[in-house]
Amino acid sequence: MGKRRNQRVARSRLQDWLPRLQHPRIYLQRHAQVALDSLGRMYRNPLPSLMTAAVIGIALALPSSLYLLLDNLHRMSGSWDGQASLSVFLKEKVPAAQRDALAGRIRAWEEVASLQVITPEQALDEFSTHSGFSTALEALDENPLPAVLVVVPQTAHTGPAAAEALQKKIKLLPEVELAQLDLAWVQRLNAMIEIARRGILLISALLALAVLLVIGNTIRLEIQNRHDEIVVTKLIGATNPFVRRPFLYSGLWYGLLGALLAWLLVSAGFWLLAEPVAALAGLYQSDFTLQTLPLVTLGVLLACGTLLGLLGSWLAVGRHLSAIEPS
Amino acid sequence: MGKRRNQRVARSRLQDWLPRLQHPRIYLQRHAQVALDSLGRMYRNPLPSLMTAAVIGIALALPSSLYLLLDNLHRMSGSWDGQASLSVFLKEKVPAAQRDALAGRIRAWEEVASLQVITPEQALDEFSTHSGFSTALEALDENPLPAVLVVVPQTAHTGPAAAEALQKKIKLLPEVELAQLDLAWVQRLNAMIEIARRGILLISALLALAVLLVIGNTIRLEIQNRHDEIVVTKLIGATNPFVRRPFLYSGLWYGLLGALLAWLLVSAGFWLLAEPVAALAGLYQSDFTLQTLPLVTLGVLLACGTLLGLLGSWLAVGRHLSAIEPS
Amino acid sequence: MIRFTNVSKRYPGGFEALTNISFHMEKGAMAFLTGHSGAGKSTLLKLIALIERCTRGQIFLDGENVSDIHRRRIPYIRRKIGFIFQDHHLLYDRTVYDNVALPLVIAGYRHQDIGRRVRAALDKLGLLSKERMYPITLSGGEQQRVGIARAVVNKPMLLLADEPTGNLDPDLSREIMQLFGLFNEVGVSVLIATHDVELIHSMDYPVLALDHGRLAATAEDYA
Amino acid sequence: MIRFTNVSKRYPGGFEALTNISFHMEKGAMAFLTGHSGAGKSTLLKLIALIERCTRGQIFLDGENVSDIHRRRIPYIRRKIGFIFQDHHLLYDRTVYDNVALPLVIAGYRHQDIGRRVRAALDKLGLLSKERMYPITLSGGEQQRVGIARAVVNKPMLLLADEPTGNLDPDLSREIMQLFGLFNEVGVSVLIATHDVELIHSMDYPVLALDHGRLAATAEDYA
Ligand SMILES: Nc1ncnc2c1ncn2[C@@H]1O[C@H](COP(=O)(O)OP(=O)(O)OP(=O)(O)O)[C@@H](O)[C@H]1O
Ligand SMILES: Nc1ncnc2c1ncn2[C@@H]1O[C@H](COP(=O)(O)OP(=O)(O)OP(=O)(O)O)[C@@H](O)[C@H]1O
Ligand SMILES: [Mg+2]
Ligand SMILES: [Mg+2]
Repeated sequence: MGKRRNQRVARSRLQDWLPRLQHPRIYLQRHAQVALDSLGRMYRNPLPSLMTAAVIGIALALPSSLYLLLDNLHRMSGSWDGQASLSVFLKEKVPAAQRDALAGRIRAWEEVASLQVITPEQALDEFSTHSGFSTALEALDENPLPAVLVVVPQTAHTGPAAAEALQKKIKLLPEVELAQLDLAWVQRLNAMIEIARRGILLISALLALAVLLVIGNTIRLEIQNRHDEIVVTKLIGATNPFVRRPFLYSGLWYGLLGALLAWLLVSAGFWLLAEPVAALAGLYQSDFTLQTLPLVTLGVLLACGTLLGLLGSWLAVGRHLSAIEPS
Repeated sequence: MGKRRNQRVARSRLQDWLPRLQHPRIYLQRHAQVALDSLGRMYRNPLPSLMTAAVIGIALALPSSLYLLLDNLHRMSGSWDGQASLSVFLKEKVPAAQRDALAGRIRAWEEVASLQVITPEQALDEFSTHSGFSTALEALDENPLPAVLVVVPQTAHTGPAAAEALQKKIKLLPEVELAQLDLAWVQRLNAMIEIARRGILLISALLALAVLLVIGNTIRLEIQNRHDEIVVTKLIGATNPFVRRPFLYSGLWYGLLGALLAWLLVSAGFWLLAEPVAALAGLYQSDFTLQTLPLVTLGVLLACGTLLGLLGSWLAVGRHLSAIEPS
Repeated sequence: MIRFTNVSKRYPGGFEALTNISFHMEKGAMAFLTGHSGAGKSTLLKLIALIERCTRGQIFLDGENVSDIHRRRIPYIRRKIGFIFQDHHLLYDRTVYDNVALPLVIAGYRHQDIGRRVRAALDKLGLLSKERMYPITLSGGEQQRVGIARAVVNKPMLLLADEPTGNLDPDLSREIMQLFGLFNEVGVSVLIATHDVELIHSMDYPVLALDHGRLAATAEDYA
Repeated sequence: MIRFTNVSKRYPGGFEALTNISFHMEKGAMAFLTGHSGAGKSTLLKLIALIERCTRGQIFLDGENVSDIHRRRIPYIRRKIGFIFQDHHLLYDRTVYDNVALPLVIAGYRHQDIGRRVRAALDKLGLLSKERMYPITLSGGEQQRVGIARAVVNKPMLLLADEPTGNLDPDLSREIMQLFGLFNEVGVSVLIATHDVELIHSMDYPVLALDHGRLAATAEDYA
C-alpha cells in the first residue's frame, strides 16, 4: 500500500517536472524574462531603486577606497624602506680600495637588497648642507667623518629580528667601527599600518554587514509589499522557486548597480584626493602619485556587490517568503 | 455670493478645527499614542527594525569615529608643534654671558612662545648620541659646534608667513650666524591634515546622504506596505497630518535608535584601537592616549540621528503620501 | 441632503461612467440605487463621498456645494458620511474591534467613548463574539458586516452602502436591510446601491435606476 | 473527482468550521454548495484547493489522497483547479490581460499559446474591451468576471467558485451560471458556493447544503 502510494507520488512528481526537462529553452527563457522583469520594475521606479543602489554604492565605496589608500600607503612606504636600513661606519684607517672591496662583498650577501657607499667627502657634503652646521664644519682643517655604507636588507629580512641578525653579522667584520640599525622607522610604520589595517578591516566588515542589511531589508520590504501578489500566485499554483526568483534577481541587480555606483564614487574620491596627495608628495621630494584605479578593482567590486546582493536577498527570501502562505 | 461662500467655508473650517483647540490634552495624548504605536510596531518586528537601525548606526558611526580620530590626531600633532621651530645658530665668538642675555631678550618678544638654549657642549653631546658620528667627533680636540637657540613661535605665528617674518627679524641680530626655519614639518602636517579633512568631509557627506537614503527608503517602503491602510483611513475621513504622523515618528525612532547603535559602535571601535595607539605612542615616547569618548559626542550623535531620521521620513512622506489617494 | 444637477463623470481613460445625472434626495430619506453591472452605481456613490470628482455639473451635500471643494476640507466632509464599500476595505492587520474603532480614532474621540460605541455597533450586527478576531479569519458575510459596523459607528448623517448584501444569505440580507431602515427612522439619510431586485421590491423605498450611466427612474417624486 | 470522508476543520482559534463532512462528487459533475453566512462554504472549498488543511478525515481529489500531501506537491495540485475567490484576489498592479495570463505563465506555457488562450477567455466573459485596463478601474462585477476568466483560462479539471455572482446583477448572474454549465458539458467538474437561492432553484443541479458546519443535504444521490 505504502509502496504503491510512493510509486504513484513519484510518478506524479515526475509528471510535474517533465515540462521543465522537456523544454530547457523555455525554462531558460523564463529565467531571462524574470531577470528582465525585475530590472524593469526597478527602472519603472528609478528614484527608489537608485536610492537603494546609492546606499549600497556608498557602503561598498568606502572600504574599497580605504583599501586602495592603504595599498598606496604601502607603495609609498616602500619608498621609505630605505630608512629601515643599516648605517655601517667604517674604521677611519680603512683605505678606499679596501672599502670598495668590502662593499662589493656585502652587496653579494643574499640578505642584502642594496648597498650604497658614502665616501667621507660625500658625508661631509651631505652633513653640512643638511645639518645647518656648515660654517662650523668649514672651520675644520681635516674631514673628521668616516666612510659609511648604507645597507638595505632584503624585504624578507626587514623584520626586526632579521635586521638585527644582519647587524650582528656586519659588526663582526674587522673593517667596521659601528653598525647602526634604524629600527624606529620600521616599528613606527608597522604600528601605523597595524592601526590602519585593523581600522579598515573593522570598517569593511561593518560595511559589508551594512550592504547585507540594506539589501535584506529592501527585499524584505519588497516581499511585504508584494504580499498580496505572492499569496495570489501561490493560490493559483506557483511553486516556491517561482515566487522566489524575482526577488533573488532584484537583489542581484541592486548589488550590481550598487557596485557600479561604488566604482564611480571611488573614482571621484581619488580624483578629489589627487591634488593634496601630489602636494604632500612634493614635500617629501617624492615622485609618488596616486595609482590610477586598477580595472581589477572594478571586477572585485562587481563580484562583491553581486554576491552580497544575492546573499542578502537569499537571506530575506528564506526568512520571509515561507512565512507567506495563503489562508 | 463669493463672500458668503467664503464666510461659510471659513466657519466650517473653524468647526473642523475646534475640537483640537478645545481639547489640547486629547491632541497631545494622541501624539504620544502615535509615537508609542510606531515604536510598538518596530518592537513587534524587532529584527527588521534592528536591521534598519543597524545600517543607520553604521553610517553614523563611521564619520563620528573618523572625526574623533582627526580630533585626536590634532591633539597629538599639538605635541609635535615644537618641531615647527627656529634653530638660531650664534656666531662662534659670542661669549656665554652675551648669549644668555640675547636669549632673555628674544624670549620676551611677543611672537615667541618659548626658547631653549643649547650650549656648544650640549650640542656636541646630543649630536654625538644622535648622529652615530660619536667616534668621529671624539677624535676632535676642540668643540666645533656653535651655541644654538631653539625658538618656538607663538601659535598665532606658526603660519608659514609669520614664522618666516620671525626668522627675518632674528637674522638681523648681530650675534646670529644663521636662523633656520624648520617649515617642512608644518607643511607636511598641514598637507596630511588637509587630506584627512577632505576625506572625512567627503565621507561624512556621503554617509549622511546614506542615512537619509536609508531612512527615506525604509519609510517609502513602509508607506507602500501600508498603502491599503492609508487608502482606507483616508476613505473614512483621515486628514493628511493624521496619515503622516506615524511615518514621521517611525523615521524619528529609526534615527534615534541608529544613533544609539552608532555610539555603541564608536565606543567599541575606540576600545579596539586603544591598544595599537598606545603602542604607537610608546614609540614616540609620547604620553599620548586616545581621549575617552566625550559625552557630548553622544549628544551630537543623537541630535544628528533624530534630525536625519525626521528629515528622511519627511522627504519620503512628502513624495509618496500625497500620491496615495483613494479612487 | 444630496442634490445632483447635470452631473457627468468621465474617467481618465475617456470612459463616461455617468451622463447628465440630476436628482434630489431629502434629508432623512432612504433610497435604492440599482442598475446592471457597470451601470455606474459605485461611481455615483464615490462622487458623493468625494472619492471621485465629477467632471461636469454640481453636487450639493447638506446644502454645501462640494463639486469644487478644497482638498483639505474633504476629510471633514467624509466624516459626516458612513460608506459601506463593495470590497469591504478592512484593515487586515487589525482586529475587528480596531477596524470598527478607526473612524472614532480618526475623529479624535476619547478612549472611553470609543469602547462604548464600538461595542454597541458590533452588537447590532451580531459580531460581538468576533471582536478580537482578525478580518482574514472571518467569512465573507462577516467581513461585510464589519464594514457596516464601521460605517455606522460614528453616527453619520448620511449612509452610503455599495452592494451591502452581496455576500450575505437572503435571511441576513433582509435583517441588514431592516437595520438600515432603523437607522433611517432615527434620522440618518440612507442610499443603498444593490442589484438584489427581489429585496428592492419587497421594501417600500424609492428607487434610482441607472442604465449605462443615465438615470432611468428618479427619486424626485418621493422628495 | 472529490471525495470527503468524515472531514472536520477546526481553525487555530478553536472554532470548528466544518464537522464530520462526507460526500462524493463524480468526475464531470456539477453541484451547488449553499448555507447561511458563516456556514462553512468557503472553508470547504479551501480544503479542496489545499488552502486550508483538514484537521480530521480524508480528502480524495481525482483519486489521490490529498489530506497529508507534501507541501511541495500542492502547487501542482492547484494547477488542476480553477478557483474563483469570494474576494476576487486580483493583482491590482497588472492589467486585466496579465491577471488572466498569470496561471499560464506559472504553468510555463509558451508566449504564443498564452495570448490565444487569454483572449479566448476574456471574450467568453465579455471583457475583451477591458484587456488593457487595471482591475481598480473596473466595476465590482467586472472584477468578478476577471476572476472567473483567470480561473478557466488554463482549462482546469475542476472549477471551484465561491460566490461567483455576489456582485452581479440577475441577468449577468444567469449568464455566468450558464457559462459554468457549458464548461461542465465539456467535462469540467464544477462546484459553486452561493447563497443565491433563487438561482439554485432555477437550475437543475444537486445541492450540498451546509448548516453551522454540518451537511444538511448531500449530492450522494446524484453521484
Ligand atoms: N477608475 C476608473 N477608470 C476608468 N474606468 C472606470 C473606473 N472606475 C470605473 N470605471 C468604469 O466605469 C463603469 C462604471 O463603473 P461602476 O463601478 O460605477 O459600476 P457599478 O454600477 O458599480 O457596477 P457593479 O455592479 O459591477 O459594481 C465601468 O464600466 C467601469 O469599467
Ligand atoms: N482563518 C480562520 N480562523 C478562524 N476562524 C475562521 C477562519 N476562517 C473562517 N473562520 C470561521 O469559520 C466560519 C466559516 O467561515 P466560512 O468563510 O467558511 O463561511 P462561509 O460559509 O463562506 O460564509 P459567507 O457566506 O459569509 O462567506 C466563520 O464563522 C468564520 O468566522
Ligand atoms: Mg459597483
Ligand atoms: Mg465565504
